Amino acid sequence: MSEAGEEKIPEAAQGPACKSGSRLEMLLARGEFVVCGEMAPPQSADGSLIERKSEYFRGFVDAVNLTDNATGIVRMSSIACATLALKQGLEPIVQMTCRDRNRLALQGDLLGAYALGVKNFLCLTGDHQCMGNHAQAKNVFELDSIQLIGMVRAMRDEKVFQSGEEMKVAPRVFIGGAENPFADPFEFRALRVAKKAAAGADFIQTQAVYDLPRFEKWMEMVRERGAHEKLAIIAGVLPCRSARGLEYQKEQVPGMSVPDELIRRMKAAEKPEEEGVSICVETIARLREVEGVRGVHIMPVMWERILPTVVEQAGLLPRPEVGDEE
Amino acid sequence: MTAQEMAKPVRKPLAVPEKVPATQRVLVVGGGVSGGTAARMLLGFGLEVVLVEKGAGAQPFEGQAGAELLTEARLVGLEGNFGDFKATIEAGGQIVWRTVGAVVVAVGVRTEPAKEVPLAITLTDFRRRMAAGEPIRNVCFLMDLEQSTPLAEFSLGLQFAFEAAQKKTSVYFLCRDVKVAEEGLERLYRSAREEGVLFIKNEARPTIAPLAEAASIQVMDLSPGAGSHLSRLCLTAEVIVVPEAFFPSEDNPGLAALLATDLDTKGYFQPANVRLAVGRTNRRGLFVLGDCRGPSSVAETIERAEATAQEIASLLGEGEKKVDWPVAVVDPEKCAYCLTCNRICPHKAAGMNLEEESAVIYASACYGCGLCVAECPSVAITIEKFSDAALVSSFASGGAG
Amino acid sequence: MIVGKGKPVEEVVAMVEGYDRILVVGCNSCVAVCMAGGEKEVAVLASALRLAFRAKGREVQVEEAMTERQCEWEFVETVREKVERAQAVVSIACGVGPQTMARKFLDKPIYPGINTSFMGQPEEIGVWSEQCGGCGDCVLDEYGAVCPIARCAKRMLNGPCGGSQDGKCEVGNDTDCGWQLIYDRLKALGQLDRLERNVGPKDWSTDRDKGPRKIVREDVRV
Amino acid sequence: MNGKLVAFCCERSGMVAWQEAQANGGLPAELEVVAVPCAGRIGMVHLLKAFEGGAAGVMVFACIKDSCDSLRGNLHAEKRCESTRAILRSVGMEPERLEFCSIAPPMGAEFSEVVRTMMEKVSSEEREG
Repeated sequence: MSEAGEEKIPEAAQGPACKSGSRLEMLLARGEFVVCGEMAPPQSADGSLIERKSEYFRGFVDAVNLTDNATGIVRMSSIACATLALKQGLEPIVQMTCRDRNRLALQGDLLGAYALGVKNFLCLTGDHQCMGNHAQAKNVFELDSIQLIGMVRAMRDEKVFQSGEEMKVAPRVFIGGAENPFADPFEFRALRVAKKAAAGADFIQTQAVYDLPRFEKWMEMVRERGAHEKLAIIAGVLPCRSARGLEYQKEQVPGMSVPDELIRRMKAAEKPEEEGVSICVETIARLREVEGVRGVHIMPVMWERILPTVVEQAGLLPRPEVGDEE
Repeated sequence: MTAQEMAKPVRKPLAVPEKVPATQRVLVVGGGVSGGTAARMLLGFGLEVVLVEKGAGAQPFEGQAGAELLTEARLVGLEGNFGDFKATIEAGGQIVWRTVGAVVVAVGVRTEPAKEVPLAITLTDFRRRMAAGEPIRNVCFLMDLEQSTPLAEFSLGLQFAFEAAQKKTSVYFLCRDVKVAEEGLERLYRSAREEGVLFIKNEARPTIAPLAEAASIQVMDLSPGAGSHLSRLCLTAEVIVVPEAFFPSEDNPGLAALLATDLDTKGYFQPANVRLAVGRTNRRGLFVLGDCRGPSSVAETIERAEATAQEIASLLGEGEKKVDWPVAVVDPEKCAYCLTCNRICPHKAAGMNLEEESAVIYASACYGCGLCVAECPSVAITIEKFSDAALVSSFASGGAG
Repeated sequence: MIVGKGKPVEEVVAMVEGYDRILVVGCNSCVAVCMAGGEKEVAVLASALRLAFRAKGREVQVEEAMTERQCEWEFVETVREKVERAQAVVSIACGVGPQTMARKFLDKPIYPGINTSFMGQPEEIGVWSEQCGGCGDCVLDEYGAVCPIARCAKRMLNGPCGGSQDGKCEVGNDTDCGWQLIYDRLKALGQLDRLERNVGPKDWSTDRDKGPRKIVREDVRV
Repeated sequence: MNGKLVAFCCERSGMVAWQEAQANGGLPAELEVVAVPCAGRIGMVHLLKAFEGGAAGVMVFACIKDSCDSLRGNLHAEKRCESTRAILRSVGMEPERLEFCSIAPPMGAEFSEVVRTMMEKVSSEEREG
C-alpha cells in the first residue's frame, strides 16, 4: 500500500485532562456510572417532537444520542436535532456516519455542530442503505468509523484538517465510537475497541446487550488489551415491549444475539411490557458488576416514554450534576 | 445466423479416436467384504488387481497370480481416465504409481459402537463373521438399548437376523418396538419371523452374565401374550450383537475430490440417480462399492461387488476399447480456454491441454451427452451426430425469412 | 474478467423499435466467457429480435457478427461491412465495446444489449462474483489477498462492521462478509498481526474520484 | 407460423417414448421430432430457431428427475426452457408454446398426451390470435 500509511498518533493525542468539557466527559472523569439515552429524530420537519420527547430524557440521562439516518431511514438530521435538544437543556451526542458523507462534509458538519454548541460526537460507519427506505441510493463509505475517529481527533488535538492544513479554532469535542460485541468474527471485536482507542476514541457505546455471557467474554478480551483504561465502555441496553420485538431482533437484525430464554420469559409474561422493563433493569444491574463498564446507553426504540421508568427502577436516580461533588 | 446458415456444416468434423486403451489392471481401494469380493472376481476374470488397504491386513487373496496387495496404503492421487488411470499410492511411507484401467473404491464406513455392552460385538463384526462363514449356533440382537436405534441400523440388524436364521442359527431379536417405517421392512420382518427369528419386546437393559462358551441374558419380556404381565426370560446366546451408529468416513470429502465424484448430502458416495445403481458413478471406469455408499447387508454387498466386477471385465475388454459411443470434440482454434466445459461436464471428461492452450474432451471418459456443447461460450465443441446443423435441419427449411 | 448480464429483451426491442436493419455484435472476450455477449448470446438475441418484430407484424432484418475484442479499434474494423449495412447496432460487449464502436462508426447509432457489472470470477457454472473494485492503488498485500474495497459492502479498511454474522454481510443475498474472509485468511497465514495496525484514510484520487482515468506509459509510448 | 410442432427428444427417454407413441398411432402429422443425446444438449438458440422456423409449439422431452444419464442434463434443459419462455413473453409470444416435459422411456401414452395438449393449446391461440 503506497498512500494510506500507518497513522502516527503523537503523544499529544493522549490529550489534556479535559478534552471537551462536555458533561459526559466530566462525569466519566469523576468516576460516575453514566446514563445515556437514544432519541430517534422525527421523520418529518416537525421540530416540536424533540421538545416533547425531551421530557422523557431531561433529568434521567446524562447525555442523549441523536441518530443519523439510522438503519438507512431518512430522519431529521442529527445536528439539527442536537441543537433543538440543547435548547431543551439536554446534553446531545451527535451521531455521524460515513455512509452519506465524505471527508469534506463530515469535517464541515463537525465544525458547524461544534459552533452550535455540540460537544459529543459518536463516529460510526453506518448501516448499509439497503436496509432502509432508500435502497437505490449511492453510498459514500470513503472513511470507516476508525478513520473518522482519527480525523476528528486530529482536528481537535492537532488543529489540522484531513488535508494537513491547519485551522485557527479547533473543535474541542468528546469522541465516541460504537462496538457490537455480538457480531462476527468474535475475536476481532475487542481488537476493534483497541483500534478505536488508538485512533483517539474517548468512549464506546455498545450494541444492545441481551447475551451477558458473551458480553462478559468480550469485556474480558477488552481488558486484556487494556482498552477499557484508555476509553470508557458504555454498555447498550434495549427495553423491549414484546416477545415479537425480541424475536425480530434475533432473526432480522444482523449481528444480534438474543438468548431464547429471554424470548420464553417474554412469551410467558402476563404483562410483557413490565417484563421487558424488568429484563432491562436486571441487565443493567449485572452490567454494573462487570469490570470496566462505565455506564449504560439505553435505546428505547419506539418506546422512549419508558426511559424514566427504566432509569428509576435501575436505581440510577437522581442523575448527578456536573458541579456536584461526592 | 439464420437457421439455414446454422444448418450448413461450417468445418470438417474433428477427429475422434477409433480406440482408447483399456489397461487390463484394476485398482481396488479397501480390502473389506466388498473390495475383497470384487478383487477375487476380477482376478477370476483374468484381470490384474492392485488392492490398496489402509490397515495391515486384507481379505485373503489365495495367492493368485496378478494380485498385488499394498497394505498400510492409501490412494493419494488419480489422474487420467477410463482405461488409462494413473493412480498415485502411498504405501508404507513410499509413493508408488500404477496404471489401471478401472478403479473400485470400497472404503467402508466409520462406526461408533452403542453404549458398551459386556460380551457384545457390533453389527459390522457380526457381518464379518457371517461373511467368513463362521458357524454360529445362536445369536441375540439387542436393539433400542439406551435410545431408539436409528432406522438404518435397525433394518441392518433385521436383515442380519434374517440371514442368520436362514443359515439355521437360532436368533433372538430384542427391541422396544419393531420399526417398519421403510419400504420392504415390513416384509423383511415377516420373513424373519417365518425363518424362526424370535422377537422379544424389551425396554430395560438386560443383565448379561458370561457362561463357558456363551452368555446368559436376563430380560423382561413385554411382548403381548408373554405370560401374566411381566415375565422374566433367561436366554443363552453364543453371540450378542449390538448396533453401532454408522457415519460416512471423514476421509470421504477428500477422497471424492480426488476421484472427481460426488457425495450425497449425508457424505456417502451414493449418487442420487437411478442410472447409477450397482457400483457406478458419474465417471466411466470408476466404481464405488460397499458401505461407503451407505450401510447395506452382506448379501447386497456381495451381489453388488460381483455385478460390478462383471461390468468392469466387460468394459475393459481385451486391452483396447473401440469408441462406439458419441464423443464431443473441441476445436482448439475456436476454444477460448475458459474451462466452462470442464466445470459443466458431469463425467469429468473435459480437461486442459496446456500445450495447445485449449480444452480437451477425453473420448474415453466422454458419454457424448452434449452438456458442454450446449454451454461452450465459443461454440468450439461439437458432437458430429448432434451438431447445431443437425438440431435445426428439420425446421431450417420451414422458412425463417 | 469483466462480468455482465444481458438486458431484458423487451428493453432492447424498445431501443431499436424504429429500424428495419439491425446488427447484433458480440465480443469473443470476457463477455463471451461469462455467457453474456458471445456467439451464442448474439444468436439468441438476434432470434428474439426477429420474433419480436414478427409478432408486431414487421419483418426486420437482423444480422449477427462477432468481434474478437470489441474494445479495440482493429477488431471493430473487422465488422465494418455489416455495420454499414445496418441502420442500428446492438452491442453486447461490455460497456467499452459500444463506445469503441461509436467512436469508429460516427453516423451509426449503437445501443447496449448487456448490463456490464464488475470485474470478477466464475464461482461455479452460472455464478460470478465481484473481486476487484479497480481503485487504482492495490491494497491486497495488507489483507491476505482478499479485497476489502470490492468485497466489503462498506469498503472498510480497519475491520468488520457490526453487521457481520455467521460469515455473512448485513446486506443479505447470502453475501459473504469480506472481513470474515480476510480474518480467516490472515489467521490461516499466521498474519493476524497485520490487522492490529490502524490504517488511515485511503487516497481515493486513484479511483474514479479524480474523473475519467487514463494510464500513460511513457516507457512504452514513443 | 406454419402450425408445426417440434419435439426435442432425449435419446434415452423422449425418443423411446415417441417410438412407442408412434406405434400406438394418433400422433399428428405436424409433429417433427429432433433427437438429442441428452436434453442438456439443447440450447436456447435451438428452441428459438424452431419458432423462427415457423413452429407453433415446441416441446422438450427429458429424463425424469434423478434418472438423467448425464446427472444434471435434464435440469439444465429445464432451466433453459424457463429462460426461453421468458424471452417468448418479452417478444410478445405466448410462453405456453414451449413445454418442458419429464418422461420415462415407456411413457408413450403420456408423450401422445403432451403433444395432443400442445396441439390444442396452439390451435386455440391461433383462433384467439
